[in-house]
Amino acid sequence: MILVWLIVILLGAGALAWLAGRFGAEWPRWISLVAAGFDLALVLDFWARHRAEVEIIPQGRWLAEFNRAWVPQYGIHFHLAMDGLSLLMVALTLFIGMMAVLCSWKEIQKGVGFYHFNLMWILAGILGVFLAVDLFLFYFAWELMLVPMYFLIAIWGHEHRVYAAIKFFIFTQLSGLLMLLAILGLYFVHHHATGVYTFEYSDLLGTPMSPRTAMLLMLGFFVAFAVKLPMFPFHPWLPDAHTEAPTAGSLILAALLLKTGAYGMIRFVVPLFPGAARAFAPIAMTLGVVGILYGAVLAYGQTDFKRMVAYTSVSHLGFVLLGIFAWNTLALQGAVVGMIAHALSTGALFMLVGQLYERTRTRDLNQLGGLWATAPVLSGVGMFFMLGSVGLPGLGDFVGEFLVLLGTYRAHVLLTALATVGVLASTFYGVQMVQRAFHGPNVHHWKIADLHGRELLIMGPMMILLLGLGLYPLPVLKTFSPAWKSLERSTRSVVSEARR
Amino acid sequence: MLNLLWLIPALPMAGFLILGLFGSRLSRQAIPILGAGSVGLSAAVSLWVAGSFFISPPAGYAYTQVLWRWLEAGSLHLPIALYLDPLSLIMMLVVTCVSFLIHVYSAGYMSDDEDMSRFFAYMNLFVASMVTLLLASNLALLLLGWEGVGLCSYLLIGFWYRDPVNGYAGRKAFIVTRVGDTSLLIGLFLLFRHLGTLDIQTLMERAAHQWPVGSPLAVAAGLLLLGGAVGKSAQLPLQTWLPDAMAGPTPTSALIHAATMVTAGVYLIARMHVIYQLAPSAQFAVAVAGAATLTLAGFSALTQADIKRALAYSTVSQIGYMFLALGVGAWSAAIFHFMTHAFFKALLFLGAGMIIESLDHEQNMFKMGGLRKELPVVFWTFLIAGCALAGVPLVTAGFYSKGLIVWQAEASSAGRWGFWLVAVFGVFLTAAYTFRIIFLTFFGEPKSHVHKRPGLAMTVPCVILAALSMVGGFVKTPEFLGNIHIFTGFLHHALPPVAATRAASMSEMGSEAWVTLALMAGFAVAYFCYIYRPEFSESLTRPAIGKALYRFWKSDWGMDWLYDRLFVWPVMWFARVDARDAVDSIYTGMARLCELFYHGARQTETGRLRWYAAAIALGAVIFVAVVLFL
Amino acid sequence: MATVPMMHALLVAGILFALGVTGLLVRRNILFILMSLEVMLNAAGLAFVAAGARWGQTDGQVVFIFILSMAAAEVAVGLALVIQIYHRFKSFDADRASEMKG
Amino acid sequence: MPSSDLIALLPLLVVAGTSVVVMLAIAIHRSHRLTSLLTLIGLACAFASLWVARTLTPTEASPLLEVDSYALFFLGLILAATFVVVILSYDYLEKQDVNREEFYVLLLVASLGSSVLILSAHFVSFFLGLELLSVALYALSAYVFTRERPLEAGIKYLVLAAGSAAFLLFGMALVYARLGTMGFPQIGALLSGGDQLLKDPLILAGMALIVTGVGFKLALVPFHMWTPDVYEGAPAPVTAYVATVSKGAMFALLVRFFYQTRGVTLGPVFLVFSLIAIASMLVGNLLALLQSNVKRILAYSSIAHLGYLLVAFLAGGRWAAQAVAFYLVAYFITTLGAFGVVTVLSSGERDADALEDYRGLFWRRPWLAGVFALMLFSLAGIPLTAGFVGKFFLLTAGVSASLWNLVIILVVTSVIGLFYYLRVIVVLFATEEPAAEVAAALPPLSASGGSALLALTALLVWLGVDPAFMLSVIQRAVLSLKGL
Repeated sequence: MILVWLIVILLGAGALAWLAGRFGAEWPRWISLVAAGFDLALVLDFWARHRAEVEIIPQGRWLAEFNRAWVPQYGIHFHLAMDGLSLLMVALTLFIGMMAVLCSWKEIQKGVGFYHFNLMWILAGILGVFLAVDLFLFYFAWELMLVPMYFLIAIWGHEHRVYAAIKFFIFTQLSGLLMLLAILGLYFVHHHATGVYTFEYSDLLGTPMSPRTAMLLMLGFFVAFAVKLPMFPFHPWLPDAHTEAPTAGSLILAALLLKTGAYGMIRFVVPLFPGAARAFAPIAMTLGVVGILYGAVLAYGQTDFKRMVAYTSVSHLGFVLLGIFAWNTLALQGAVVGMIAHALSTGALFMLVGQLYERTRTRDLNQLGGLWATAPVLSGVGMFFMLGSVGLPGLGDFVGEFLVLLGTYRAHVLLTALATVGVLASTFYGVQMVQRAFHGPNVHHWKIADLHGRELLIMGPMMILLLGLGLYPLPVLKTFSPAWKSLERSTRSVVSEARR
Repeated sequence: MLNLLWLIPALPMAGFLILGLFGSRLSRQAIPILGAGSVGLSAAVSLWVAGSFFISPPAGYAYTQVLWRWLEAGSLHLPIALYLDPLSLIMMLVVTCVSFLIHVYSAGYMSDDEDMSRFFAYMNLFVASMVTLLLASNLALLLLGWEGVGLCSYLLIGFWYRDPVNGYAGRKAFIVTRVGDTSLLIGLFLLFRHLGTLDIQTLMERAAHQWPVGSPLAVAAGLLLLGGAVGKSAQLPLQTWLPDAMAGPTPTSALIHAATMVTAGVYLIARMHVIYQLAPSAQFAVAVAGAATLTLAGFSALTQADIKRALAYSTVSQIGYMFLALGVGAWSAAIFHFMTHAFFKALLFLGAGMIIESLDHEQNMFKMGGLRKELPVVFWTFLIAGCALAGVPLVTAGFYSKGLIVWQAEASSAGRWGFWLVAVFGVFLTAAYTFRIIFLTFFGEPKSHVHKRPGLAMTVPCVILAALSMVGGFVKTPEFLGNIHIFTGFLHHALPPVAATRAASMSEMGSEAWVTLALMAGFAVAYFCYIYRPEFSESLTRPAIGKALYRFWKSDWGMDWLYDRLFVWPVMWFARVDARDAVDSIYTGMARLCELFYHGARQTETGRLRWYAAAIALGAVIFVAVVLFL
Repeated sequence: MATVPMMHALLVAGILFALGVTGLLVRRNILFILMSLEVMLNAAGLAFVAAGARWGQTDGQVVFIFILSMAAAEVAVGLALVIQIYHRFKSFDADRASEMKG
Repeated sequence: MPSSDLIALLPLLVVAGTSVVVMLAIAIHRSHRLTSLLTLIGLACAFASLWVARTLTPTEASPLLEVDSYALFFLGLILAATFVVVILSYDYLEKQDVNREEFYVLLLVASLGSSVLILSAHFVSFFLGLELLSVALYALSAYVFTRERPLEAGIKYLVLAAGSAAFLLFGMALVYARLGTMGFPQIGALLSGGDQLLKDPLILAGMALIVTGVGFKLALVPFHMWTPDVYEGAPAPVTAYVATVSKGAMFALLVRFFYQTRGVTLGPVFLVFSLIAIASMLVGNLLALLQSNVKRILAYSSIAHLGYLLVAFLAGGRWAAQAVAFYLVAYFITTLGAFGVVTVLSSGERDADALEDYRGLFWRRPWLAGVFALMLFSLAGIPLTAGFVGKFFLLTAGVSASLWNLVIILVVTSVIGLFYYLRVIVVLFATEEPAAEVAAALPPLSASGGSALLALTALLVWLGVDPAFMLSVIQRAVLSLKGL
C-alpha cells in the first residue's frame, strides 16, 4: 500500500501546487518540498524497518507489493512491487526531487504553480517506472514521465528549448513504441507457450522462445533503454535536452531519467531474455566503451559548461552499460553504485552551473575563469564534484567504476582496458573544466556572490552523500545484493531451461 | 601503542578539513600553527609508534589495524585497514618527519601569501594521502592514497592559479601520472581476476603458491604495476611531467616532487616484490627503466639554466638509481637510497627556495653567483646536501646508499656489468651537475642583489636536514667500514635480502673505489667548466652540433615534442572538429528528409477540383489493375 | 426472345462510365461537371439493370430507381450551390474555386 | 413488415421523426433555441430507444437492415456524437447571421443516413444510407454560404462524393452481376463457397471499386485530397461531424461488409487495403508536418488515423474488432474535443484555424488550452488519454496477427505525427506575448460549449485511465458481429 501512497502523494501535491499557484509563488514550492520530503521520510522509514530482510534474505522476491486487476480483458494488472534495487532508486528519486524543488526556488518565477505540477508528476512517473512490475503499467509510467519533462524543457528552458524538447520527446517516444511492440510480442509469445495472456513480470520471466524471437524482442526493449541511457550512438538528444532545460530539469534528466534506462536494462532486458542478452553482450559492451571514450572526448571539446557536463553523462553511463552486460555480481554492484554516484556528482554539477548562470548569465567557459578568487566556496564545490566525476578514489563514482571494471575484466579483458583508458580520459575534461571556470586569470573581472544558505543546503548533502558513498558504500551494496541474487537466479534458471 | 596508527593519517586529514572548511575565518597566525602542528603531531605519533615497534615488535613484524568495512561485493572483501611492517614503517617515518620539517619551513616561506590557508590545507591533505598510501593493507586503499597524492600534486603545482602556465603544469602532471595509473588499475584487475583478492599480503602468498617463476601472468602483472610506478616516479617514458611540476611553490617541490610522492613508485614495487621475483623479465624491465632514466636525466640536468629544473632532473635521475636497485633485487638498498635522498634532496630544494626568495624570484642560475658570503647558512647546508647527492665518500649519507646500489647493480644475482657501468657513469654525471649548480650559484661574481635573508623558520629545518644528510647513512655501511646493517637487517623482516651474490663479482671496496673516481672526475669537469675556464663551457655550445645537443638535452631529449604530436594534439584535434557531434547530423538529416517529403507531398494539394477527381479516378484504375493483374 | 449478353451490356455501361469520368476531368464548367456526374451514375444504373436482367431479378431495376431519385436530389443541392458560387465568383469555372490549398 | 422489426428499428424511426418534427416546428415558429432543444431531445430519445431495440437483437429487420448489438453500439456512438455536435453548433450558429434552424434538420438527416449505413446488410441500404448522409453533408458544409470557403468546400465535396458514389455503385453492380445477390450474408456464403469465385475478375474489380467509394468517405490515400479543403472550408461543427460521424458510420459498415462477405480475405483486396493503409499513414502525417492551419492539421492527422485503423481492421478476428471499436470511441471523443475548442474560439467572421490564434493560449485560457493539449496528446497516443489506450489496442491487434511491417510503419509514422502535435502544443504554451488583436479577439466561453468540452475531457481521461468498463461493453457488442 505504501507504494501507492508514494505515487498518489506526489500526484496530489502536483495538482495542489498548480491550484495553489494563484495564491502566490511560495505555496507551490513549499507544497512540493513537503510532499517530496514526506515521501522520502516514508521510504527511509520503510528501509530502516526492513533493514534485516533488505540486507540478509528477502522474503520472497518483493519487499512490498500492491496488485489490483486493471484491464482484466487483456490480463493487465496495476501491480507495483519493490525490491532492493527499486528501493534504492526510489530513495534516490525522492532525494533528488527535493533538491530539484530547492534549486528552482529562485530560478523559476513564471508559472510557478504549473512548474511544480510538472515537477511532481515527473517524480511520480519515475517512481512508477521504478515500481511497476506489470509491463503495461511500466510502459504507461514510462510514457507518462515524458510529458511533464517535455513541458519543463519547452516552457522554462533556455533559448533553443523548443527544439531540444521536441527532440527529446521524439527520441524517447520512438524507442518507447518499439519497446511496446516488443512487450506485445512477448505477450503473445507467452500466450502461445502457456495459453495465458499476462503482462506480469514474474510470469513472463522464463518464457520459452526461439533464439531469433528472443533476440528481436530483446532488441526492442534494449533500444528504448539505450536511448534513455543514453548509449552511443543514440545520445544526441541528451546534450540538447540537458543544455536547454532549466536547472531542475537538467538535474532530473541526469540524475533520474537516465537511470530509468539503466534500471530497465537490469530489470527487464537481461532477465527476460538471458540468452539473447548474453549473445548481444559483446556489442552492447563495445558500444558502452565507445560511449565512454566518445563522451569524454566530446566533453573536452565543449565550450558550453552545461553541454560539457551533459557529455560527461554519456561517458559515465557507458560504464553502467558495460557493467550491466558483464552481468556478474561485481559489475552489477558497481553499476548500481555508479548510477547513484553519477546522480549525485553530475546532478550537483548541473546545479552548480545553474547557480553560476544565475550569477553570471553565461554558460560559456570562454567567458568564465578565475572565479576562485571571488567565489572560493562555489569553486571548491565545483572542484569537489569534478573530482567525483573523474573517479577519484574516496568518492562515489570511483567505487562504481572500480567495481564495474573489476567485474567486466572477467567478461572481457580488452574492453576493460579501453574503459580504463576512459577513466583517464575523464581527467581531460575534469581538469579542463576547473581550469577554464575557476582557475586561470579572471579576465572578465567577475565579482560574484559566493554560495549562500539555500545553495549550501543543496550542495552540502550532495557532497556528504557522495563522500559517504565513496568511503562507506556498504548500505547500498547490501541493499542491492538480495535483489541481485533473485535477478541472477531467474536468469540462471532460464538459461538452464533453454539448455534442456 | 601500535593502535594509535590510525592517528597518523587522521591528524593531517583533520588539519585539512579544518583549514579547508574554516580557513577563511582563521587568523594568519593560527593557520601555520594548525597546518604544521597537525603534521608535527602525526610525526610525533609515528615516532612513538615506531619506537614501540622497535621495542616490542608484533608477531611476524607486521601489524594490521582494520578501521571499517569498505567494498564488499561477491568475492571481494576490502576493509579500510592499515598495515604496518618495517618497510611501511620506515617510509612512514621519513615521510612524516620530512613533511613536518618542510611544513615548518613553509610557515616562513608562505608567510605573506594571501592563500596560506589553502596551501596548508593541500599540504595536509597530501600528507594524509601519502601516509594512507604507505600504510594501505590492500591495493584499492593504496590506490586511494595514490590518487590522493596525485591530486594534491596537481593542486599544489597549480597553486598560483592566476598564471595559466602553472595550471598547465599541474594538469600535465595529473594527466601524465594518471596515464600510469591506468596501467596500474589494469594490473589490479588482473591480480584480482587471477588471485581473487586485493589484500597485499594475501596476494603475495597466493602469487608465490599459484604462479611458477616466469609465468606470463606474473610478467604481465609486473609490467602493468611498473607502468603505474614509472608514472608516479617520473621514470622513462613518463618522466616528462616532473620538470614542469617545478611551477609549484618550492616547499611543494621539496616535499612532493623530491622527497616523498615521487618515490611512491619505488614503494609500490618494493611492496609487490614477490611479483617481480616471479617475473624476472619484468624485474629486468624495472632495472632497464632505472638505468636509462638515470643517465638521460643526468644529461638533461647538466644543461638546465633554471635551478629548480636542474634539481628536478637530478631527482628523476636519483629515482632512476632506486629503480635500478629494485631491478637487480637490491630491495633494501633502494629504500635506503630513498631515505637518504629524501633528506638531501628536500634540503637542496629548500635551499634553492631560500635563494630564489632572497633574489626576488630569480630562478636562472646564470643570473646568480657569489652567494657564498651573502647567504652562508644556505651555502653550507646546500653544499652538504650537494655532497650527499654526489656521494662524497665517508661523510655523506648519499655515499653509502648510492655506493650500495652501484655495487649490487653488478654483484647481485640479477646484476649485470652493463648496469654497473651505467651506474658509475651516473655518479660522474651526478657529481658534474651537482657541482655545476653549486659553482654557478655560490661562487664567481655576484650577478644580482640579495633582497632579504631567510628567517629561523626556514633555516632551522635546513640545518636539521643537513645533519641527517650526513649521519643518515651510518645505519648501513659496507663491510670494510664497520659493516653496520641495522637498517637492512630491520628491513629484511619485510623485504628479502639480496639474492646470493655471484661468485665472479667484484669486491664492494673495488666498486666504491670506482665510484669515488667517477665522482672526482665529475667534480673536475664541473670545476674546469665553471670556475677554472668559464668561457670553455660557452665554447662547447657554440658549434651547431654542440648547440643542437645542448637544446636536445635541455628539452629532455625532445620527449614533450614527441608526445604532443603522438597523443595530445590528435585528441585535441578530434575534440575540436567534432565539437558539434557528427552523430547528431544523422538524425538532423532524417528530419530534413521528412521536411523534404512534406514540401513534395504538399504540391499535390493544389485545391483544384478536377485534379482531385483525377486522383480518385486514377486510384480506382490502379487498384482495379492491382486486383486483376497481381 | 434473344437477349443481349450481360457482358456486352456491362461493356456499354463501362464505356459510358468512362465517358462520364472523362467529362468530369476535362470540362471546367461546373454545369458540365454535374452532367458528367449524371452520366456516371446512370452508367452504374445501366450496369445494375443488365445484371438484374441476367439473374431475372427486378432488384437491378429497383436500384436504378433509387439511383435516379438520389441523382435528382444531388443535382438539386448541386445547382443551389452553383448559383451561390456564380454569385460569388461571377463564373462557372470550377478551377476558380480553389483558394484553399496546400 | 412485422411490428417487432419496427421496434428494432425504433432508433432510426425516432431520428427520422425528429427531423420531421423539427422541420414542422420551424415552419410554425422560428426559434434557434427551440429547434436545437427539440433536436437534442429527439437524439436523447433515440439514444434511449437503443435499450428498447436491444431486447430484440439480433434480428434482421427486412433483408436490408440487420439490427445486432454491434450496430446498436455504433448507433449509440454516432447519436452521442451528433448530440455533442448539436451543442457545439448552437454556440457556433449564434455567431453567424444566416437562417440557423434548418441546420438541425440537415444534421438529423445526416445522422439518419449514418444510422442506415451502420445497420445496412445490403447494397441498397448501403447506397441509401451513404447518399442520405452525403446529400445532407453537401448542404451542411456550405451552410454558411455568406462566406466563400464554405461554398468552395461544398461544391468540392459534392462533386467528388457524387463521383466516388458512382464508382461505388458500379462496383456493386459488377459484384451483383457475378453473384446475383446484394445481401452481405449471401455474398459471404457464396464467396466462402466457390473457390474460383475468389479469382473472378468481376468480383475483384467490383471490390476494388467499392473500396474506392469507401476510401473516399474515409479520406484514405489516394482518395484523401478533398479532406483538408472541406475541413477548412466547412463550419467547425460540421467539420467535427464529417470527421467523426460520417467516418465512424462508414468504418462500421466497412468492418461489417468486409468481414461478413469475407471480402478482406481475398488476397488482392487485402493487398489493396495494405497499400492504402501504408500510404495513408505516411502521406497523412507528412502532409501535416509543417502545416500552419489547425483545421488542415487535424484533417491530415485524421487521414493518418484512419490508416492506423485499417491496420487493426486488416488484422481481423476479435482483437481487431474490439480494437477498432475502442479506437473509434477514443477518436470520436478526441476529434470532437479538438474541433470543439476550435468552435468555441471561432468568431462570426472566420473560424479560429490559424496556428497563431493559439499562441500562448495557455496563459490566457488555461483550461481551454489544457483541454486542447489533452486532445492533441490523445491524438498522439500519450498516456492518461483514451488515445493512448486506443493505440495500444490497435498495436495489440496488429501484433496478434503479426502484421509486423504494417505495425512498424504505424509506429514510425505516428512518431512523425507526434512532431506536429507537439508543434501545436508548443504554440499553446508559448511564453512570448501574442499579437494584441489576437488576444483581443478571444470570444467568451459559453456555458453549454464549456460543459460539453469538460464532459469530453472527463470521458477522455476516464477511458485513458480505466478502459475496462468500456472494453467490456465493446466486447459484448462487437462479438455479436457475424463473420468474426
